Amino acid sequence: MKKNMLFNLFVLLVLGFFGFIVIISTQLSYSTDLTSIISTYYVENFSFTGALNIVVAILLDFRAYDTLGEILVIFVTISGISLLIGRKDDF
Amino acid sequence: MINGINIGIVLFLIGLYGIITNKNLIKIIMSIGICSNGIVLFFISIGYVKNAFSPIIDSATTNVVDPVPQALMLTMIVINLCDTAIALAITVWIYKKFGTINIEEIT
Amino acid sequence: MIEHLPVFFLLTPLIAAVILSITNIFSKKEFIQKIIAASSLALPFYFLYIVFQELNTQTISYDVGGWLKPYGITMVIDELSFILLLVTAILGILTFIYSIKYVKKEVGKFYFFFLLLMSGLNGIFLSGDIFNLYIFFDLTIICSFILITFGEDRYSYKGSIKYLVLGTLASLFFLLAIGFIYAETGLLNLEYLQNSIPLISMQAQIIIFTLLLAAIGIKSAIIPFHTWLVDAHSTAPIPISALLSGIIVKAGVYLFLRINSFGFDIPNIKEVILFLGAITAVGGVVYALIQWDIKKITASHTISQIGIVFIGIGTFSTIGITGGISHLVNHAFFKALLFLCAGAIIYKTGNKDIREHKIGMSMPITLVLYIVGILSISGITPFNGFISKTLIEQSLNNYPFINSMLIFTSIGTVASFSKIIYYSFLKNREIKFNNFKINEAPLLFLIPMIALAFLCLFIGIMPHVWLDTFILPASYSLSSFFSLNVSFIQPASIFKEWLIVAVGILILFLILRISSVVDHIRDKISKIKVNQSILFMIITLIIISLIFGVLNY
Amino acid sequence: MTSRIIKTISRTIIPFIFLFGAYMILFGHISPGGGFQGGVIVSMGIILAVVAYGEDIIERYKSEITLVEILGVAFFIFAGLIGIFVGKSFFSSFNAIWLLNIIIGVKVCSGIVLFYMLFIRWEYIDND
Repeated sequence: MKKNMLFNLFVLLVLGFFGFIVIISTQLSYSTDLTSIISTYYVENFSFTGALNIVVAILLDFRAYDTLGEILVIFVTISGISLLIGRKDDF
Repeated sequence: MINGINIGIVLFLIGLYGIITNKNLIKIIMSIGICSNGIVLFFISIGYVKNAFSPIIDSATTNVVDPVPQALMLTMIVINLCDTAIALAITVWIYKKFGTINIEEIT
Repeated sequence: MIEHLPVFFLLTPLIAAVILSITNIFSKKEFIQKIIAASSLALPFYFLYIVFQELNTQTISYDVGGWLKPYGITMVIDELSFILLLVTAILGILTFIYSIKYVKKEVGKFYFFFLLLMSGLNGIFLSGDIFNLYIFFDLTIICSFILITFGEDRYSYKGSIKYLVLGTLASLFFLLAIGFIYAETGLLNLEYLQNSIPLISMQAQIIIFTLLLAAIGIKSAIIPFHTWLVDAHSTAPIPISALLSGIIVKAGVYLFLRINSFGFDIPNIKEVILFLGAITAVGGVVYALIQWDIKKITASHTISQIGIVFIGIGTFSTIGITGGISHLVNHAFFKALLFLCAGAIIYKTGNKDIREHKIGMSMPITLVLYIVGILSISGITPFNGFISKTLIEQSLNNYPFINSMLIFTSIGTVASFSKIIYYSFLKNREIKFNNFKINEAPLLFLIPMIALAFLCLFIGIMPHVWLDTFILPASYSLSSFFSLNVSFIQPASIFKEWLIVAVGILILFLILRISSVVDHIRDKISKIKVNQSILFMIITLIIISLIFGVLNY
Repeated sequence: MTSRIIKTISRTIIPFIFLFGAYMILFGHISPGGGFQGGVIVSMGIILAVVAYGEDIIERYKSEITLVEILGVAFFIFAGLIGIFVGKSFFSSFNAIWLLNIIIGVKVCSGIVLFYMLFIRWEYIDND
């Protein structure tokens, strides 16, 4: 039990140091205006897609190829689970 | 210093702590879920713009938060759901085959 | 229609998979499913032929949805993607032919996941957008999780769940890196990132590179991140083992080559990559030397060969990158050959332990093909492994330590494969030499094996044809142009190779003498758990970022 | 598992859940929402019905739901190919985000219902 506690404490220290390095060296904070090139373009040109919700416009028009991949992932997962559940226990 | 971005990173590390210290497979899968929630918070905070509106435009305003991370995260949430589902399905088989879900006793 | 070619690379296996899943509901005729799958795997060769003619003039780039380059998602086929697409197509059709005879149960479902795996791999190599890469990586690994569970025994579930935990973690690290990249540059397009990554601050570059290294390390099994590989690759069904070792591990290296061309301007980056590569090369061999399971030995060598690839790429010189890419391709061929031969042996003997095989001379064709694979992986002169090893050794002129590590890796490779040859084929007391019966593997197993052995020999005999058409354009697209004049066949190097073989066989006898120590080491190594390895990974990441000097600015 | 309270409440609440989900799918392009969110909400309604009334009410439609799920993928690929047929590029914009939203909504809804059905059937088999 004692050894386990020491291990957990060590893990905590290591992860804390890792987080410290990541946070200290990037120092991101909330932006005050839209700086990204691509999102500025999307905000200016979303009306070509016929949608008012820009997130949906990005999902289904500007980056619809990503959505295709996502749908494939759902497709694979459902087939995989139905395979795993229907599988006979034969070995 | 305390903003959504850093809280997201910390949440990711808390999930990582859970993955390392837990031995139960279900708990490890839950910790992966915590990790992914941390990343969602991280991404959404990256796109946050102070004093801006949600990216649904019905008037002439262009003062909106960054919509790209939100769209990416909608995709990522579904993918992570699928990962979790596969993990649970395989865990059931692990339990059937080995009689345990303790990751140290699976030999 | 020609300008839409990149889309059809993705869609051909995909549409076949959708048709397969519909036919799975209505009928169970395996014949139709095999024809659909085979035709969709053969069609990409035609597309590759057209792409090859187009690539002479320009890089093919396709804007999905008609949105221009930094805004929409771009599909890109340059020389590097082309070579990996070619390897994917070749290995896909060959392992498919093998799996016709091999896979007995749940055939329709197996082909369904196989085709979606091919589609995901094509998606990775086509993608020109970093978030899109994440999605197709995830599609690929989810297909592999399921395909691994088609394996022979219950340990395939164990391998699958290990791969699942670590692979998901790799995806999450990759996402974190994407988040930092987006926060710093506001871009997702790979080509535009090349110009804007060097502009951001040094500390952020180091953090991004370290997080990406974690993702790449897990995906391509660099040593502190490797713990999933042996379990997953050795318990999968044989065609999937060949694909996993041949291509899916290479997807991580592909990602490394892509982010390498971003031009990270980090001090000590070359030394860190070279050191990781050397550790990986030696560690994989040590791991292989203590095993008795034929698939585990073959899978451990994937780790060591990936280390050699990283040594080649880590020199960041044209000759090294050429050697790395060419070793990537050669490794895909000979490792697939070795796995398929191991599959034929297991199919005939029904056992994975090399001490129980007792084949003798009853499988002569398999023996010859296996020896071709072993000579290729050891880098003996007329086979393909020596081409890339020669290139990598020449790029290491300034690093004698890494070079000696490479020689040690070669010795260990020879030793561990001589062990397989000695135990499975030669050491055979029960059957007398003159009354053996020929009991060869089925023809559908032999066709892909012969094709792969032919490829190994062809690349080895005519290296300049292969290098000039496929490999060199790929490496020129990654680094500055630099003429390559290497004479491959030298008497001194041939002598060195055979010396290595002799030393390797000597070392093998030494190891067999101290087999109790070896058993002890194997017990120690098998006690390492997934969670401890993840902790070790994080410590490695911290050390790497400190070596890069993350706190110095 | 099924009790009278759950049955009564779910009978009242399920139509509203369906309505809300359908609103999210159909008006996703001009208001908060979208195909994924709406699909998940509709599937929650179906899962609530399964919880309240037992899985027999949905079990016999399993192959139909699987077919709907596969056809969702096929239609989405086809929607991408329309761009090629009309001479533009793959997934090129044709001002019909509502159509894609409906496809994705149906697909995600059937997918999540299938997740739930498959897992609950597993438990059912084990208990025998």
